[in-house]
Amino acid sequence: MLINNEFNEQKIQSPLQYIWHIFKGKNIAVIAMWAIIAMLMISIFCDYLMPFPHSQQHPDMLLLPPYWSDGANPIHLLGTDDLGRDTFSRLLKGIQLTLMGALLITFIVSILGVIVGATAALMKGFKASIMHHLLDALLTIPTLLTALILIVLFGMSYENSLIAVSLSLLPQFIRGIYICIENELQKQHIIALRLDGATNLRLLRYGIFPNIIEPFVTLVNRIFTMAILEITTLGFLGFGANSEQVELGSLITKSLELFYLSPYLVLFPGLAIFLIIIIFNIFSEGVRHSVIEGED
Amino acid sequence: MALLDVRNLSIDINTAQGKIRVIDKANLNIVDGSIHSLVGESGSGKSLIAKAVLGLHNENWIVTADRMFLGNIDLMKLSSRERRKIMGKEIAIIFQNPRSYLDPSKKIVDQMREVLPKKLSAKHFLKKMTAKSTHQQAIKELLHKVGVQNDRDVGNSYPHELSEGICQKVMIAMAIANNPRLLIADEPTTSMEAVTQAQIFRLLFKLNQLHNTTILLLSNNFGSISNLSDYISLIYCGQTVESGSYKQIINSPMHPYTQTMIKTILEFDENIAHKSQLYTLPGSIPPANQLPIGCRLGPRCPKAQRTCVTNPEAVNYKGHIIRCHFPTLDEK
Amino acid sequence: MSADKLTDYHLLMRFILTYISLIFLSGCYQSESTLTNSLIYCADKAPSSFNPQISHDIATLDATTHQLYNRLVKIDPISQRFVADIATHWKVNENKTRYTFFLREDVNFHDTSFFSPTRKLNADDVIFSFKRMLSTQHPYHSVNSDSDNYLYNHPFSNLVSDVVKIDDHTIRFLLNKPDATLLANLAAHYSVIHSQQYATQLLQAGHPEQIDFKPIGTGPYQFKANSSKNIIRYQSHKSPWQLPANIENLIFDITKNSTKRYAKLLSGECDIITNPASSQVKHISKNSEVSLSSQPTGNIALVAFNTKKSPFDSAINRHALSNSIHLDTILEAVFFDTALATNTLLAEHSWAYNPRITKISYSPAHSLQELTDNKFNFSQSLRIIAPVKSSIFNPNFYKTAELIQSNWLDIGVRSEIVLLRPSELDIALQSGNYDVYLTGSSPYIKDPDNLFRPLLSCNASALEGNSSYWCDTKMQSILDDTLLEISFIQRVKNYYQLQALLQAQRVYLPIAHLLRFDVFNDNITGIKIDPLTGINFHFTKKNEPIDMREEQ
Amino acid sequence: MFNYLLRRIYLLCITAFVLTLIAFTIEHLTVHTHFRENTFTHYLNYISAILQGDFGYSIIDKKPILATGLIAFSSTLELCLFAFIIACIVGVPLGIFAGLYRNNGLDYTIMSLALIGLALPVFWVAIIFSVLPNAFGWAMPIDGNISPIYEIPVVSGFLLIDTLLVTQQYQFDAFLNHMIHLILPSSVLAIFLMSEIIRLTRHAITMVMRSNYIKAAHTKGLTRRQIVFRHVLKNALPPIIHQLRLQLSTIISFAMVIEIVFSYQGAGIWLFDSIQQGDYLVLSTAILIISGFILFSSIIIDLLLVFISPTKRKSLYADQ
Repeated sequence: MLINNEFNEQKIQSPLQYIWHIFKGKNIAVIAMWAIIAMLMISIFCDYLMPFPHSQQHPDMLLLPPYWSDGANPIHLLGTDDLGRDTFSRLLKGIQLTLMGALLITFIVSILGVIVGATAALMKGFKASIMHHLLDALLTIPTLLTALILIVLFGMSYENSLIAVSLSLLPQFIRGIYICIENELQKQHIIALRLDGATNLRLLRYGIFPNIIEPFVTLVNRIFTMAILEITTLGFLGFGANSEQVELGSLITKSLELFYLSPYLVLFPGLAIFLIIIIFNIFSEGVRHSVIEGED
Repeated sequence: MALLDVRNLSIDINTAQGKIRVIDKANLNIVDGSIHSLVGESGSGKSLIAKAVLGLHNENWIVTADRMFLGNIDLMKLSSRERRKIMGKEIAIIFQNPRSYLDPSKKIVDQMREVLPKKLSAKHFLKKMTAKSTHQQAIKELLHKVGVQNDRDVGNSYPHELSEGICQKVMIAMAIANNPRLLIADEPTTSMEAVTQAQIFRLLFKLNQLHNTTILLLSNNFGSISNLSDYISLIYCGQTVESGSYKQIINSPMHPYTQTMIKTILEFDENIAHKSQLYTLPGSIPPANQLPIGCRLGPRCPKAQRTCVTNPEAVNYKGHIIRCHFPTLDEK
Repeated sequence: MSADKLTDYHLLMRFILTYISLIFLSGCYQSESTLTNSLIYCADKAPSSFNPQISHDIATLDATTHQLYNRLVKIDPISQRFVADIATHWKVNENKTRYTFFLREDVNFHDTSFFSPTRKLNADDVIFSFKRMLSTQHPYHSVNSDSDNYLYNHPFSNLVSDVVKIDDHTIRFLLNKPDATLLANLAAHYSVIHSQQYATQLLQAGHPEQIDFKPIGTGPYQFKANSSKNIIRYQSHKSPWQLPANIENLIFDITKNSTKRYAKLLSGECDIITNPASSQVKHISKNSEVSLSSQPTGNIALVAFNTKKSPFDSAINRHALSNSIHLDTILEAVFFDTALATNTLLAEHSWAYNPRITKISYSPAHSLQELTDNKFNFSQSLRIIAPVKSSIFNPNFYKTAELIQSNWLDIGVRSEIVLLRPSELDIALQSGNYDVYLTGSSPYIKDPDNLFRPLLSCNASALEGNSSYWCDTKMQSILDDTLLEISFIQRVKNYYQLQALLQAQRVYLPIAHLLRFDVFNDNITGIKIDPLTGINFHFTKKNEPIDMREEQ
Repeated sequence: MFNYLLRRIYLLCITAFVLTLIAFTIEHLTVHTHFRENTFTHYLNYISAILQGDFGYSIIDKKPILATGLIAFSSTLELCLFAFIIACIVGVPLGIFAGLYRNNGLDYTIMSLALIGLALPVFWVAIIFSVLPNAFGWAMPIDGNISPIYEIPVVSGFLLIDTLLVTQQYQFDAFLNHMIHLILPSSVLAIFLMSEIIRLTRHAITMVMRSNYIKAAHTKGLTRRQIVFRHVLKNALPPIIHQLRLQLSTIISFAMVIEIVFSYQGAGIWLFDSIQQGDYLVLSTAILIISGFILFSSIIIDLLLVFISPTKRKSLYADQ
């Protein structure tokens, strides 16, 4: 009735813009986002960034400590290992292998998971119960055990360990998606859509997916964290990368013997894994909270 | 004598867009032993007032009032510890959908034992055992008082096994356990069917008559509570527009908002044309961050004038308080 | 609201206090009694069996030679001369073909849960033990050992023609031809005395193979149990004929990971550890609470060139490629300077060591020149094979191969490293499709013949040690004559000549002579370590840990 | 109640059947690849062999796999139990404090600790913890479940019980020694468990605090601590237990990794060694044992939940 111009016209933002607007407010999450982008850049261009090729040996400079402690050689920023190879470049190579592997796994698992999860949730009758029981059985087997078994079947190599980890994480993701969609289906607006004669696809596209962004983000984050942990654990146990590839987990096993001589060789890869995981967690927490705030 | 005397109570909530004065100079005067109903549309801030009186508000509310007395106790100056004692003893409150206000993981009888007056709910173990029977007896008596006959199986069952009506009765039983001087009922019957509504109102009425507990009834349905209450006050967007005795309000409504409220009561004996428009105020309730200045009914008020922009003063016509620049004074 | 917050902080403080006190309480738990009379020895490998006659790996020697068994004679560690053990004294005829030994009467066997002896040790037991190795008709000859095992019957088969029992406590050895090495062989780890009564008991029970896995002997400790494959328990001999051992129960805890072994030593879970990681030896020597004992062993790490295939069939190529390997880096990076650099196969402390040997000098430019002169085909890629697991010869074969590969790459010679599991390794060695093979050799008696014969003799196969497929008539003749040579000086001269020849041909490139390291806490005394026959816990004493003593 | 149990057991059988199917395919692919007769009959006698408890013999030490497997798995359970107790003692109070004082200093510190705890790679923390005591000079054992000095005959497989049965020989030394051996590995596992429990408790507590019956409790004049202990905890417990049940398989896989680092004789080491030595028959037995346990414990936890929270019971009756 009375449009008083004192109050500024509220621009109706699209939900994504609105979430982005809230996300910008959280500075920790933004820092985490920039850290992720930096890490992606590092792992993509790591071959050019590395001061030395990761397997090049410097026989004269063995077991140098990192630059901040005495007796260090500034060229080798984080010192060298027992064969004179530069720790910093091996770390970069390790980050590249682990991070890229984990991102690949998360991508594959989320694509497959969504497809299978959605079909499972929308299926009715006998097919659904078979899928349900198979999922239940797969979920009781610990993910590490499944990965070990698949490694034993395929043989021990880095690529096989990636496949093994992704297959072991798939059931977890499918169950997560299944539960999210199941909860959504009970909601009235889905029934309304169904009454309009929406096909399954349309139902998914408009009804379900926009509303399950928040659980989806949590799931992807959990799967990414477990992927990183499992790749590095398999590498650590010696089932993943063979002696050539310098994956973060196997890097720790290789330098375990030198722990008393130079503990840094074991500490740095561990810290790198920890950093990758915590940055991704903070970023996804930020996204999750902004999505929740966006909704209510 | 006024049991609860609240003058010029105003509550500011600082939200992201700055401070909003939700309750603007509300005043409430409840006579001891009467049923006072506070009527307002949902979202008009009546449960905020109840919370402010009980002191249940959280940190980011700023409560200022000239006078807020319960009998001779000044509620503003109480420390949280005394106020908590008051809440247990002097004032009790019952809510809208009662089942969610009962602890789902405990039996009814355990929850009621919590509420029994201190000397009965004994502390250390030995006394507790002997006191068990007296508790049983007290609870049985309370349940009978609120009209729940099969107290044994209601006591041993869980909240989710009871219907809304019985849950409300149990809430009332718990409220009157310490026979408080004031019982606040925050829309007790909205989520129930008509039959249980009538039961609950009859129960409240009986309580008022027999035990002389003053009842503050908050409701948005003018029709159902009007014939029950002795005093009525109306509230719109946080401002108390009119309050007075039942006869004064029903017979000579002065504030336009009260008039519309009375018009909304449907007497079926009137011969309303088929499919005619029911009478409502034009426009809708303004959102919290765009409240009009001065009299908040301003934009929707049929008799709005320029002077309505300033805040009208409360005028008292022999107990009939009205806050409007142009009250319809019928000289009858 | 604020009053409640205070009370809750008190609650939080109280929780934290209880946890901290809980953790401190757990610090002091070491109880006195079970500590001092049990000794934990952390070995790096499980013994393949409990009979030094059939398995010669160092783990078996540690677990059995001095602990479980006795031999006829033994070497006195100080004077290096043969001293009495079960045989009190012995007589030799003039042309050294008949040795007669007189045995003690009071030696009794172990009395364990699975066997209790009824008689003391007599000549039958000695005959039984040696006949098992000598005659093929002996019921226990082929038990637990594949008959064509070269090491199994070599020491005695062409040395001793027969062992004869004179009476209950005297026996006589009849030799085919006069040989000076009999006493050395009798003092070796593999001439131990088993109980014949136990053997017959097992034969009747139908489980002859148990003799090598539930051993019965006469040593200071007796075998108690082998519960899991990682823990072996010994008990002190119930009726010892020698000085009784002062440790009640001796426990072998097999911990494969070397870092874990050292960590267990520091945390007190092991009293003695063997074979620490070479990278940690420097750090251990600096640690004041533990003492490090290092013994020169005859073991040598070497690189074998496959002389059957080009390019290593020509001696010039072998010289050039050997000189282009920078041995000092290998010493530093792989052995962390815990092994003795060497130019010869024989160790310095051996009596047949030829000091006038040309040193290997690192000269990559010169060797590149030699290779181009010899028209070396640079396009080929040399195939370096090595065992995947570390062994007593080399703590990390892969690292050594990597260093050699990068050294050769500097002079333009390309090579690829192939790590093989033991089964694949045997196939590769037999088929011979490799150019370089990283290996080592570990002689088990002091005699130089024991080192040279497996490496150089024509009739030694690649599996038995001759991984260079080397067969040279001159060297073969020297080897065989010196074995029969009686005069000591002539044998020394022959071995000098052999070493000179070997240095000229450069069949093997010796990397380093290895030391045997053992680390033990300061409260352990009386450990004797003989590099050839293993560790001896007979006289070991364990007094209270030092910090306890300071408190009293 | 009874047919709820019946329905759960029916579900259990189907899942167990699918598990044996998975275990059989793995065994078929790895070990008995050369079987000629068709797989169905092979599967039948595989099932009959399992039902008689004959899981085959390990090629390393010729002992029946089932026996070694169960003993190994029992010490893993011990580790998980001990870690769970530590995690609860530390995690639950912290979670409650974080839940009660939302969005202020205490809450942020606790939540960041939980976030760090979740992000730490378990095997790396195990390595650090195995070297830590030596750095600080404590004589804390870091290897195996008990010092080899004590000879413990295996009775129940659970060392905590077996060590108490040999008290006449070793008094309580063996038991104490085993407890001390348990401290380090279980505190590493407890870090992960604690952060998980803190996160879940905080979430549950905030949900309960927002509910109406807590407002009603305030109006009844109960003090904050009375409200927390009487109402909040009892209602917050079921969702926490339900979430933990879903995490059970992750907890067990982390426990196995920790065992390998501390060479604590549990299912982890047993599996790791047998795979290293190529004894793949162990794999299918390991699946049956571990997943069987997880399946069984999820049923038990379900029943526990039904007893604790009456609302679950309502959903139970409504199902009929």
